[in-house]
Amino acid sequence: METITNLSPIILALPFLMFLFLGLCGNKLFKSNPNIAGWIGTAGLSVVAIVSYYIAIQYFWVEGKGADAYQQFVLFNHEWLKMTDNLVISIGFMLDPISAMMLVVISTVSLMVHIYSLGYMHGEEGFQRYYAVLSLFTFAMMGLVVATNIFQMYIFWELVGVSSFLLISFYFIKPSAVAAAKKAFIVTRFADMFFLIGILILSYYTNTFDFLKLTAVSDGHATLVNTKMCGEMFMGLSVTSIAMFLIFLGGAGKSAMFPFHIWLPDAMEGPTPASALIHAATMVVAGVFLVARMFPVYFFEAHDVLTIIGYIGAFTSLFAAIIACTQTDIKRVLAFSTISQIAYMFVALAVSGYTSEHEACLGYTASMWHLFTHAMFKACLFLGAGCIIHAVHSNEMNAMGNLRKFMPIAHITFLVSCLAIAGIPPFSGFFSKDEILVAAFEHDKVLYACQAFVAGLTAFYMFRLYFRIFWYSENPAHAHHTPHEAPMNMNIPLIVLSVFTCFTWLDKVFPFFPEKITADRVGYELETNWIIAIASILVAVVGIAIAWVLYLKKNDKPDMIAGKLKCLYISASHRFYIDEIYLFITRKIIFGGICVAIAWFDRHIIDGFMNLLAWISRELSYDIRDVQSGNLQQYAWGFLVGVLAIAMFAINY
Amino acid sequence: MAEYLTSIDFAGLFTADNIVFFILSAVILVCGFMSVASTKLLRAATYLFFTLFAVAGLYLTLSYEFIAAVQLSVYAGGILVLLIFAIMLVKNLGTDTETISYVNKTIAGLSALAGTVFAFITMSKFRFISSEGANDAAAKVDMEMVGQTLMGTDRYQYLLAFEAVSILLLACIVGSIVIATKSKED
Amino acid sequence: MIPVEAYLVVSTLLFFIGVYGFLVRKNLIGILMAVELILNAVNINFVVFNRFLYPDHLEGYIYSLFVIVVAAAETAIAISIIINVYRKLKDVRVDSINELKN
Amino acid sequence: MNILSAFVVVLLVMLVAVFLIPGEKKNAIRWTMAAGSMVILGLAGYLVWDFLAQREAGATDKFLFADSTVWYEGVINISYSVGVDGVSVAMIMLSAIVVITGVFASWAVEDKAKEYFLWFIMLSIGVFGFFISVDLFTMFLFYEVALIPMYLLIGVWGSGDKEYAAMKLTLMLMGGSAFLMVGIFGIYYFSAEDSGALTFNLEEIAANAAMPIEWQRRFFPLTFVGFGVLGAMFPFHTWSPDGHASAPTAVSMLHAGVLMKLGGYGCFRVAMTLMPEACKEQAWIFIVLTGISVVYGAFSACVQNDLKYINAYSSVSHCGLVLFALLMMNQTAMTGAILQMLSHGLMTALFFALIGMIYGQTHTRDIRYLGGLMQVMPFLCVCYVIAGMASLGLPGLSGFVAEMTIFVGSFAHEDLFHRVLVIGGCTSIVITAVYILRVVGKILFGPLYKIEKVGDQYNYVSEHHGEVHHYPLRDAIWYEKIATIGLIVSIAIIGLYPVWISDMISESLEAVAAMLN
Amino acid sequence: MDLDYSQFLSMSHEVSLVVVLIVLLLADLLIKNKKAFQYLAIAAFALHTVAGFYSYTDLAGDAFAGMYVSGAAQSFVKNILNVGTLIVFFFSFEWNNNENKSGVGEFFFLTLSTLIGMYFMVSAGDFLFFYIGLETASIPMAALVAMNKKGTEGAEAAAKYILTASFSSGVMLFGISLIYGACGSLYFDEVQAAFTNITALHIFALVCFIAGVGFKISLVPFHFWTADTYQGAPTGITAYLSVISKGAAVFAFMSILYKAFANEPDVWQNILWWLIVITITIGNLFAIRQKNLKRFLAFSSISQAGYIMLGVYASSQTGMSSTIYYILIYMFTNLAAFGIISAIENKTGKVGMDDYNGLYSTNPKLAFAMTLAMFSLGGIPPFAGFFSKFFIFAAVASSKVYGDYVLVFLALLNTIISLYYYLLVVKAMFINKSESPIETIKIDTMSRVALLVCVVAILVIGFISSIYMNIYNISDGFAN
Repeated sequence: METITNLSPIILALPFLMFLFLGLCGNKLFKSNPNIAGWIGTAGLSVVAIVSYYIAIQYFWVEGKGADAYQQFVLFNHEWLKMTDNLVISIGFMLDPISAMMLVVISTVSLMVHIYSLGYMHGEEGFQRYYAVLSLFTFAMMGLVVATNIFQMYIFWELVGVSSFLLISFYFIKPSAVAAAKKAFIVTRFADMFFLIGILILSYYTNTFDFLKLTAVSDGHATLVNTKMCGEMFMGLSVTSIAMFLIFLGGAGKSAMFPFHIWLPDAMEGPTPASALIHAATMVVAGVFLVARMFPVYFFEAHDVLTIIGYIGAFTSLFAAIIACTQTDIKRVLAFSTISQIAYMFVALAVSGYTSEHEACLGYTASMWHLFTHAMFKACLFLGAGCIIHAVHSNEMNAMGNLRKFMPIAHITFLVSCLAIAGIPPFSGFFSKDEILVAAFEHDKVLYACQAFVAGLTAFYMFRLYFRIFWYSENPAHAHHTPHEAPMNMNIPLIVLSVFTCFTWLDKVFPFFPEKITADRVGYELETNWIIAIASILVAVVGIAIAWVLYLKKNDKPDMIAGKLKCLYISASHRFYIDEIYLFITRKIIFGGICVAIAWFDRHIIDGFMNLLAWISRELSYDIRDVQSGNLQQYAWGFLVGVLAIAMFAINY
Repeated sequence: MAEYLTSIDFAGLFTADNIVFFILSAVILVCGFMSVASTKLLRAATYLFFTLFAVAGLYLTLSYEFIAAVQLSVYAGGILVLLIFAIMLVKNLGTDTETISYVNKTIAGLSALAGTVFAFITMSKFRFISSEGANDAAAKVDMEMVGQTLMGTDRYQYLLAFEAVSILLLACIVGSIVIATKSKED
Repeated sequence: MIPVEAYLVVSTLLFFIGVYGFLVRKNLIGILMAVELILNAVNINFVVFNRFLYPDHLEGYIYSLFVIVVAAAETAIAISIIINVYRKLKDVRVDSINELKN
Repeated sequence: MNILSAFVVVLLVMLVAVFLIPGEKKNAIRWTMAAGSMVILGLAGYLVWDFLAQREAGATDKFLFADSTVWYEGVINISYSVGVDGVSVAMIMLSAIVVITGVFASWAVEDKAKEYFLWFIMLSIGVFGFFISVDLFTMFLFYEVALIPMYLLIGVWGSGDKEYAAMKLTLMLMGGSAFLMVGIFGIYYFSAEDSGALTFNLEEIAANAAMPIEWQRRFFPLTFVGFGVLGAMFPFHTWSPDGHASAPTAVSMLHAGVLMKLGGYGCFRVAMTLMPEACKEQAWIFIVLTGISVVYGAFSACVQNDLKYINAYSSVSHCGLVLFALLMMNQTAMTGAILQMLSHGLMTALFFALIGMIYGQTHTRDIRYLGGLMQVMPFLCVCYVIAGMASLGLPGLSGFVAEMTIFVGSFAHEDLFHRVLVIGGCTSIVITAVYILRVVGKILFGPLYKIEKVGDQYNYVSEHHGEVHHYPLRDAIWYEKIATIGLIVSIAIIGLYPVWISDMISESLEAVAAMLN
Repeated sequence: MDLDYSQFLSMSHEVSLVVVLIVLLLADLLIKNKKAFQYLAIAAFALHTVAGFYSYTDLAGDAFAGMYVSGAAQSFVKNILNVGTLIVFFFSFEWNNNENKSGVGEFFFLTLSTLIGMYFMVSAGDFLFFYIGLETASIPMAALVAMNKKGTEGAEAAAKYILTASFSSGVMLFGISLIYGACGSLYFDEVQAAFTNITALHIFALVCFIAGVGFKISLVPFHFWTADTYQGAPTGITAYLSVISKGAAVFAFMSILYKAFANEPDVWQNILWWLIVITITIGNLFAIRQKNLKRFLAFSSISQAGYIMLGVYASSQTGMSSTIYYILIYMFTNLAAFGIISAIENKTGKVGMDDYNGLYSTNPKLAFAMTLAMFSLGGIPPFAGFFSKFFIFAAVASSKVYGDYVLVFLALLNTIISLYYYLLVVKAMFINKSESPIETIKIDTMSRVALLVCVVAILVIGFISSIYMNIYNISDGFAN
């Protein structure tokens, strides 16, 4: 215990110091050889990864297990800002099953991305900056998951946002990258505002930020009940629900749930490894993590919100999956796939129960499980996509085809990951997704139907992607320069991640999640529901089969189908015009309407009034100039009238 | 004043004192008005002379002979002569007729009228109480008393003012000279 | 006996006749003459108040003497200034001294 | 000598010294300024340290380092009284930082440098004097001393429509002080019960609490608006965009960084503390007004094209938040307000410094005509991004600390209406992000615009009345670096480790907050 | 007849000044060298000024059975007037040497006569003496105004001045006569006792009287002569008119209101309330667009007169002391401004505001001094003008009456306008560019010394609290 307590600061401090070091002197020190910066970063992260693994292992197998449930440890908690005696923002380190798991996810993916970037980003201008920001991101993400209080989470929440911004705008000369970065930041910030308001409401009624206090459960309900929050209504709604919904909105923003999803596809403007890390594996699941972290509150005090989350998730997953079927930019397909998969996780949480008796909290487990597996295979997919893009210098499917011959490692790892995401056993995705479906089935048949359909769609579009990249037709462009296999430092991460994807079903690994990661932190044993499992496998296979038919070889069937479903196809390929609606609202209404109007009002009415005062004085001055006419007798007349008027006034006063 | 008008004994109006007063007042007012209204300046000066004379007469009826004398000598003998000199000095001034626009006259007239009415109203609200000794022969001021008042340093004696005004007069002489002598340089 | 008010009527009328004159006269000497009327009206006031209301002391009496003296001094200066104006402008009409304004 | 008076004395010595140095010896003047402001900074640092040490040691007086000398007595009781609590210490520290960075930011002033620095010192005297005073009269005196040099600083050394801006700024601020002065008279003449001796001493007035409520109702709004004008409270803020846009770099820095804080500080120290009952009654009016400021300023900033206008409107928004939080009248919100003053002071000074440095090279501040500067002047641009991040409330920089304290504190208000307003205020964090990123995206990022590269040299090409100018561009030079780094470090220190300063401020506000509640 | 001539001794200021007058009268006849005469005159007057300070405390008191009042306050005011006049003499030195060679003797004689007239006003204990003082202060002034030989302006200004002055003194006399009729006396102390149970006549009389004095102080609407006369008069005389004459009139007015009309302060406070507001506003509005600096300062001085009247309005010991203090500071400030204008006018003949464009680049010291003067007039700290404004407002506010705060507020709002036009001058000197700025000029030593004195005074008076505290102690306050 003491060891992990002592080690834990490293996880936060090292990446931060790395960020400062690389950020402040990276450019100067490593001007001639930027790679050193990359190596330093990677080395630092390896240390972090080792420590994270050590802590996670120690926690899960040595220290964490309490009498019946896993304990929540606060390893350290430094007062950072004291608002009132109770409302204190601390920077601390909370160790519990989900944060320990997240440590593993983050450090793994991050380390892989660090290694991968050594190759991928080689020779880019701003290499040092890139590594600095990666470190910053790792720091922020770590801080987020180990937060001991909701405000700490918010702090790191913002920091991941900014590192996402910095990474998306890495190619800041490209206007599209800048626009995407702005969009990502502003949209998530907009959601963060709700998060903040949620925090404010929550803290106002509970008078604490502390997760331990907020999420404490006793006697079958959250202890929040004991605060004045209980029963407080605002406009007919319970304030708890409002607060928790607002907090969810924050999570929805980061996790790109509808309608905040618009930033994520554009965020692919950033370097691909960064997308893998931030926009596929880690940051985007922060919303899921947030809901999981606050799960007891949602479950006991705001169950209505949980239902809403479920439907939003289901809708988003369907919505994103449909769009993914029509996109031709491979990173965008992956992005929509990410949205869809994260939505899965939300659905899983929404259909979960709290206790581990009778597998009631299966959804929770599945959600975290899917988070874990998704992080691995999605990172793998992204990194693979990176290799491909590296090879063909394009994101467009049309520039690809038949690449399996040139890039076998990328091909294999990509295929493994695709199978995983499609839900084909024995790859990791199958298990996690299957448990989600089981949970949904037991909870809400509509959700189940929807999610099962999405599973099919997922299989379809992932294999559409796979076939378009690796099979399909020979691409004439390849004649000019032959795509080649990526260097080793890029391939190793692919392999490592696909290994993670392959082996999570092993005997030892399989019971890990139900045993250790549950809502009430009490483990249980999972029994596979074979009917649903087979059903989902079938759905997946059908999806793959359709993709096989349509995309294995170049043919005109896809176009034909697209022609038949013209309306749907066009609107889906335009992402259902959500971006346009946003653009209209922001450009036309907020900028063109409100901002311009206010600015005009300010210049002409408010300032105009001040100028009017000045103008009146000046005009008055000119208007009365003739009073001083120069005529002696008029002076006397003024004198006389003055005397009479004043006397009259004074007498009548 | 209203009370006063109702209480007039019209029969007793025509005493010698009253008739003299009326005549003097009429001269003062009519000539005064003519002096501001006549179009020729020399005539105006003549009317002014009558007015000043009548004022002196008024002082005499009040048995303040000394003031009457001073009025005659300083005003009629000094100031008016100065004015007439000035009129003569300025080319054509004595013979020019000046025309004043009716607008000016109306505005000025109305203002002055308003002032008069206003002054009458304010005065009418005040009760002037004539002193017991007002009718006495004691009201007659002899020269010795005037001299003592002017030369004394006590209360109601005005040596200081007398001395002060000498400075004023001296300054005015110098001032007049400084303005007058300037012509040599021009 | 003639009441004070009667004298006051005369003096007030004379005063405002003077004021009227000041306001309408077109040349400076005429204006100066109007001022004399004003001062005379004031003098009548002083004398009458002294004579009828407060005969114990000669305050009003002396005051009117001083007013006459000061008026003389004032007139002297005023006339020399008017002559000065005439010298400069060859004119003593009010309208001619209208350079300084606004 | 009292350490507080030392601030003014050092500045006076600087004034005399610069006055005596002949105008041609510009470097001598600059180094005198630098040395002097270093001394000031040192003093300020020592003050903070000693203040904390004394508080640690258990000093419980409201004002530490207090000292008082009778100045006028009898007909009017004026003392030169100084003293500081946590709030003033924070403000003094802020002023010291902004002053020294301002000196470095003014290093390049060539035209009438001597006069420039003389007025600059004058301004600083006003600022420091204001913050150390606990006597209302001297406070007001210093307040006006700080205002008037602005006229010449903007009018002579400014740019653009400087004469109009200078006049407008001066007149509006003086208009504010007209309101204020009436309030001050009211405070003075009601500072003691009928038998007691009238006083200008803030502490004594507060202790006497002799002003009847019906008079408080009259004087509170006057005083609050009086200071509020300087605090850029809607609708009295319009001097700020024009004034800042025309002011020379360091003057904008000082003005937005420190001078505008005089407004908030005064509102708190004078209006609210001395007339608490009326404050409680009327706070809602001003809360609405400042709430409008917050959102309104942010929205206005979104569509401005001049960098300085953007920042000026952003200041309206941020300073609105200061008053907004103060009026919430609880300890946390008020702490947040003071933190916000500190934070806004630093970051807006940084902004103006950077804008000035960019403008000095490109000769335009119009974001429509700028682009891709990151490639040309990376140092300045990175600093700009940091400033922007601070402004939009990125954790780890000071803005976050301040805004969050404000939001949490304000939201603790027991009245629902106020809480709803706070939620309205929260929207500003999004709008802020919008306009900050708009600028960052437009001028720093993106491809080069109107900039040509000749060899290693970048030139800004501008066409003006048919004439084409080529302005050479460069990155920051040493004095610019000192200025910006100094500010960034301060911002980061507060942002990374806020608890000490927040505690220091919070402690001083405890009594006031208790009184106001 | 009991003549107690020893009473003259208590009039130390006046006697000393009369001696100076006689000496100068004789010297003018004997000394043909005008420069030497000027030195003599200035020296003699300086001696008188210094002597004035030594007679500060002793020999004070009433004389001539209440007609002449001399307390510490009167004495102090006379000293202020002396100092101001001395400064005016210093500033006029150059002008006397060049343009006014023929009239040097008369210049000094007439100025000092008016000064003695002001002494009388200040020390008057009776309406007659006050009237004589007033006329002594104003009639020879007309001759002084006419001494401007450039063009026709001097003549015109003098004519307007003397005629309006006689009109206003006519109105004032009418008022005094009615006061006499209503109260039965002209001694202030007796009027004080009798001026109760007021009627319309009392008020009418009072208004006429206020109008007459308001003319001297140039309160709106009795101010019309001011601008024309200031513009036409020689600059030195303008300064004298705007500062010394006005200061004396204000003090005299105040002492009369505080004494003779002390029993009914509400009546004249109501009148003054409006007069002040109108005066300040109109003065400001006219000043905004003036281009001739002398005319500009004329209107500025009208609005300043409004501010001074605030102290009178306050009707208390504080009011009195703040008024005197204001006069003191206003004197130094305005004289500094006029000194610079006169110096530049003497050298270049330029008085337009546009001529001052770019003055700072050619004559930094003059521009600096002018800036100080403008800031001080505008009431900007830490210059003296701030303190005087602050104290005078404080005096009004001390009543704790709502209407008084409104008055203060209105006056303060007006300071914004006034600040605007004062800043216009500063702007002209510092900011405006000029093709042909006034060349670098070297002003004469006398003016320089005087200017230095003024500048130092502007800078330090406010900080020396004992000045104001002393003034407070010698102000004998209201109704005694």
